[in-house]
Amino acid sequence: MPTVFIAIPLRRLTGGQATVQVAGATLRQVIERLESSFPGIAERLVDPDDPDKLAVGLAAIVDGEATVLGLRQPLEPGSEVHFLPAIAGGASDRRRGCRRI
Amino acid sequence: MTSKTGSKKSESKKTGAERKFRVVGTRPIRHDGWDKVLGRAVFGADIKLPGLVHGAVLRSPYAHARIVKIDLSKAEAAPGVLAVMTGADMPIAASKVLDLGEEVTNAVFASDRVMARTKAVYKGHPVAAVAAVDHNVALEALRLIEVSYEVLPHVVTIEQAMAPGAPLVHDDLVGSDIGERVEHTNVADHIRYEVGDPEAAFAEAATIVELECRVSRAHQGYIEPQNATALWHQDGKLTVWTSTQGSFSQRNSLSSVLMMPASSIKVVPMEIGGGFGGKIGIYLEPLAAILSRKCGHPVKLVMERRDVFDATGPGPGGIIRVKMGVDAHGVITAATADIRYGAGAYPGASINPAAVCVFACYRVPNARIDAYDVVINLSKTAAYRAPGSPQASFATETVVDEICRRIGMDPAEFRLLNATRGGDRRTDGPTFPRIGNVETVEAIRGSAHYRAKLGRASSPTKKRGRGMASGYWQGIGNKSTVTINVNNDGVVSLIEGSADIGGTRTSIAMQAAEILGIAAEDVHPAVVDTDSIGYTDLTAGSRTTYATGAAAIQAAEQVVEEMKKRAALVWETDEANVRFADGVFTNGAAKNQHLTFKELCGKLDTTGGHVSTTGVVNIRGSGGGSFATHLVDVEVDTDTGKVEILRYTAAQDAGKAVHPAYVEGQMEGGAVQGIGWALNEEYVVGDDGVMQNATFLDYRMPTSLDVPMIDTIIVEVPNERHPFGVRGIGETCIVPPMPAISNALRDALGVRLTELPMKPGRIMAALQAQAGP
Amino acid sequence: MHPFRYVAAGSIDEAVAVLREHGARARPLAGGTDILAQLRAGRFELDALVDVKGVPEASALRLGRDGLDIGAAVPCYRIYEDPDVSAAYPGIVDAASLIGGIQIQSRATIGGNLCNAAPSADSIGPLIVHAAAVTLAGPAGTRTVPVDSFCTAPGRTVLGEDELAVSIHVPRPPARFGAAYERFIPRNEMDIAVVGVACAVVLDRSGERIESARIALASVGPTPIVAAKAAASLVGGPPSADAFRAAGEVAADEASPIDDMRGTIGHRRDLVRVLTRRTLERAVQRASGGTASGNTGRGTR
Amino acid sequence: MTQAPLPKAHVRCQLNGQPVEFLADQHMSLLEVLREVLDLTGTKEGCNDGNCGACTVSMDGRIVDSCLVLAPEVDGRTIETIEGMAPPGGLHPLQRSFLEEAALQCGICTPGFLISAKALLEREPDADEHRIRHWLAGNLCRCTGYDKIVRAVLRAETAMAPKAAAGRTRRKKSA
Repeated sequence: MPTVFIAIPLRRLTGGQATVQVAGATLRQVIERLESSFPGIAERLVDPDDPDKLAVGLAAIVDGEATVLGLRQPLEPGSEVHFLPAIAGGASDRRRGCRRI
Repeated sequence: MTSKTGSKKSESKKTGAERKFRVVGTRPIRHDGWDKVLGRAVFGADIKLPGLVHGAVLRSPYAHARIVKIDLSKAEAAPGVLAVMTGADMPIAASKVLDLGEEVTNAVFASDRVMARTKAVYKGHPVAAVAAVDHNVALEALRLIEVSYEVLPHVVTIEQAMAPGAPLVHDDLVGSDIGERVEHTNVADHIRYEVGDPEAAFAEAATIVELECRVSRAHQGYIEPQNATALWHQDGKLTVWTSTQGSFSQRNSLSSVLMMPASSIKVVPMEIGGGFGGKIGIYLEPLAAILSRKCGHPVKLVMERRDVFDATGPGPGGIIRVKMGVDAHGVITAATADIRYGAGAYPGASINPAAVCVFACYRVPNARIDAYDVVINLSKTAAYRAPGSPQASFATETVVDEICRRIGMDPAEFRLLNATRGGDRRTDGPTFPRIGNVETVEAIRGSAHYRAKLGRASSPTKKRGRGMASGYWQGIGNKSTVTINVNNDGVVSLIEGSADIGGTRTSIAMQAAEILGIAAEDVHPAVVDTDSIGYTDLTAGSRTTYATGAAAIQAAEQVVEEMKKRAALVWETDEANVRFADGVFTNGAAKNQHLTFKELCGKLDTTGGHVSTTGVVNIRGSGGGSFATHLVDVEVDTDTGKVEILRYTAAQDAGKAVHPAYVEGQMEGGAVQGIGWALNEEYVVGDDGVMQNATFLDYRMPTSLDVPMIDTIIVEVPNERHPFGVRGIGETCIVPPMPAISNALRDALGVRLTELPMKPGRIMAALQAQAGP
Repeated sequence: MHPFRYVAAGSIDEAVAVLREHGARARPLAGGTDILAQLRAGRFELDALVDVKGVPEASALRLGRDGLDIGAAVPCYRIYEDPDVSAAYPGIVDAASLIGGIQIQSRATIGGNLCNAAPSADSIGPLIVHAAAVTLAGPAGTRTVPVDSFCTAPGRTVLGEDELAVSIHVPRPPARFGAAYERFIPRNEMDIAVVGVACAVVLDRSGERIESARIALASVGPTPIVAAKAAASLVGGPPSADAFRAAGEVAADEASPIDDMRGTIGHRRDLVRVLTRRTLERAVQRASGGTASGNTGRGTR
Repeated sequence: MTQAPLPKAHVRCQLNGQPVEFLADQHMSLLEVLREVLDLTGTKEGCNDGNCGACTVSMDGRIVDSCLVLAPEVDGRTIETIEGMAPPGGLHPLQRSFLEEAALQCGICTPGFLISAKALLEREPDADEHRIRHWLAGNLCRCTGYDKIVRAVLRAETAMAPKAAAGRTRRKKSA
């Protein structure tokens, strides 16, 4: 089962849990299951305007590297998932005034 | 100045299994070189178009002021003036700006930044612009625009901005404090990472060192000012010629700010005179576009140097506190970091990369990182070479040096003991793949420089010291497209969308040549506009040679596959019999049937016509990023505080150096930019919120007389995510110089400089404080 | 930039006529390295610039029995590339080879540096310790003003609106005279003096006593400062390290520096001490026939 | 602003070996004339106040910042710009050595450096590293850190005076 590392701002929603094991073959499935366990978490992770996209300014790091497929990113049973602020590379210009996590 | 011109260049440290390369690793002359040494290369400001007119921008003289009224009538009536614009001409309606909050799009900030609507939030903030028959007429017309301002109290330091009751840069900014919504604040963001229990670990630590460091904001200092030329076509389409690090990201930004479809905009990337992260954002482009729409001519805008300093984005300054504890053996057990960066007038200092990089060089089992993005009344900061990493790493690397002194451990040994390796978890969570951190430290430890004695100072008032520091930048992957068109004469054209700032046309062409088995010179690269190539992300994040190179490899591999089919046709054999190696196609089913790539190209017309392929990549991540370790010897005049860099060696992991001369060039240039930031470069901001030293004269970037030769050691720990093992190397090299020099000054003088720049007056003050009253 | 007339004057009278016509809205143009940058930065605007490089008196560099005459429009390179001038006036050559980089030295003039009257000007201190005087021309004819009373405030001089500087006379130094100028800059080139110190000494016949001395300080006051007390402290005494150190202390007291983007009060006073000592050493070395020249424009190391 | 515009200056000079005649506003700089009037955009603007050297040209054999020269001042003068540096169809040895040593990255400062370096080598064909660094200090480069630029100038010295300089430069230069 993939392991999801819960960023500090979201731990309020997971009762303080820092990691959660969640079944799912894609990022979307994992987020859906997370939502059923921890209501409210999905809206912090998913773009309200486009259900295929991560929230603006957020990156999902899967097995060490950022996904480029958004919620469609396939996961392995042993995958590690981190939701982190987007690294933005040399491209920190495109940031929001307020992040969701 | 005693540079060692005799010093050996680029010792190469190879690690791991290696593919045999024919082109990669050689040093061909760059394809665009002739035009550049002949003065023929066309940079942004060089463009000439039929009917071209010139513009100029009126900017706020105040750091923070409400715009009460703008009277354009005199300017509009002036002879030769063709169009005048203000924030009222910017497409986003004023009411939308009031919607700032969680739903805010960055286009609002981007739009607001390029031209103020109701208030100016930094000195140099555009408030109006003019297009006229020539540049001087436009400049003179600016003087006829009457703006009445209501000057507001400003905040230009992080302390001012975070103080209770501080004036607000934006009344409607909604900040986030670890995910909690905060209103009426200048702190746009506070993020936190935590692993283990740092407090418990500190309680057990044998030695703890804590330092608070201050870093001035520093400008990229590219020699070419920002420029933009735009033509708003009668059919509603827009063409923009500009010096940009990313024509497609530029197109996206323009699309958001001008509220028009991206497909209606063509961005033509001109030769770009330096960027270092500073030419990602839009500044003049929307203004040129709107002026063009108003006057019907193509309009050219070129920034003046003063405005480049005042109104474009330097890297942020900050206050960084790092605390680190080690056990009795010198193993790091805990570390915390408090990182506060001044974002400028809009949110978005590079605090997250700072948090990723601050402890990236070390295994830290118990860590907490807090980082704050603070808005202040100075121009919005931008990316600057490894954005966010140098400031934070300055604190970490000086703390590490103090620990080494405290426990009596050699700094190279300490690093080898504590260095992150593949499989180690970063403090922000994810694990590293194979990386070259240890190898860069070993390269420095094995260098002639490390073994050399420091030598006696050149006079009794001078003292010498040596310092070491490491650094990291993660880099990115993402989207690139490369098209290869095969010509009948055996030369291939390589079409790409990556802005070439430092020779990447060649490093990408070489990767295609490697696959095709032809000379680098037989690949003709061209950087083209957004209508002429598939989407390509910007030249930033150390991604171009890595990711666009991967696209070139993919396109070249497709060429080989297609050419095998053609060879099979020539030899009337099954395609499966055709082999390709070292640039030669051979028929495995027949004796003595072989064709070089060039020979086969001559037969394309009779085997089905031309061959054209496109490589499209969207790469996840950088493959672990690039580590560097630098070693520097300094001599300080204790009478004046002046520092001379005596000797400098930089080691960095390039994965595989495609064109070693340009890898060295990045390392040398990054080191010298870092030396500038370390010793002299800063924004001196007066009580009026205005930068006082906004000229090259007073900004004091290093001249050729201020630095020695920079010795380089290219370490090659292959990147598992790139077919040739290539890593992006453009950015990490600016991270180690500042702490390395602070550490060398500590060695020379016995005092710790914690504030950048470590200018002569600060060094003298530190020496006097050490001597006591 | 506000459009202006460019007038190439062929004589002093022609130049003065243009200045008279426009008053404060005309200025002489020599090397242009300061005034063009200032015009472009909008510091002021003009209706006319009078190029004086074609005025024979302003473009002559003449080394005679009574001293050196430096036309106000003579660019720096002509001074430091002249071996006779270099040998006789090393203190002035020190300054001429420090101003700007090679490109600037092709154009910038000592006369312009003087009339620009920046507190940091590199050439004014050396002129003062060389007891130089500047000849000014105006509608009423010419007058001569000692350089040490020429500057009145930052960017201000005794020049009238319709006057121009024609040339600078530097008297022939007496025997056993030595002078030196050194400045401190954070970089090694292309920088503005944080502090500059010019010294001149005359030794007695024995070479064991300082007969007379002059010290001038740059960048530590609104105008170049003549450190008269520091200079007086040396007279009659030996040219010793102790004496130089003591003079440096006095000079630091005579300085009245401010904090600005280029340096702090404390650092500047420290630098006055150090540079006074160092330039005195060099001046005495030169006065004793030593070869402490060979400035490469690198500032203080 | 209401007075009649000033007449343009009528200027004749030698430019890259050819006589040239042009009209320019009296306040225009030589840099503006080169770039805007004569379409010679190889000379670059970096700061417009004489502090970066990107606009370096040669005037009567001496290097100057063309942003600090007024157009009417060049009447009767001899100007050389980057466009006049190479022989027809070829490269000046400095241009070649800049390519061979990878002495340019973005290339915006390159024309200025080449003009400055050429003036140095014409005066001092065996200038050492320190002298080269001193001479070039009026030209800013932000990409290279100057290392490869200095090496390129040393290399050009060898190319321009192969016999005299070979031994000395081999000692001075990197392997």
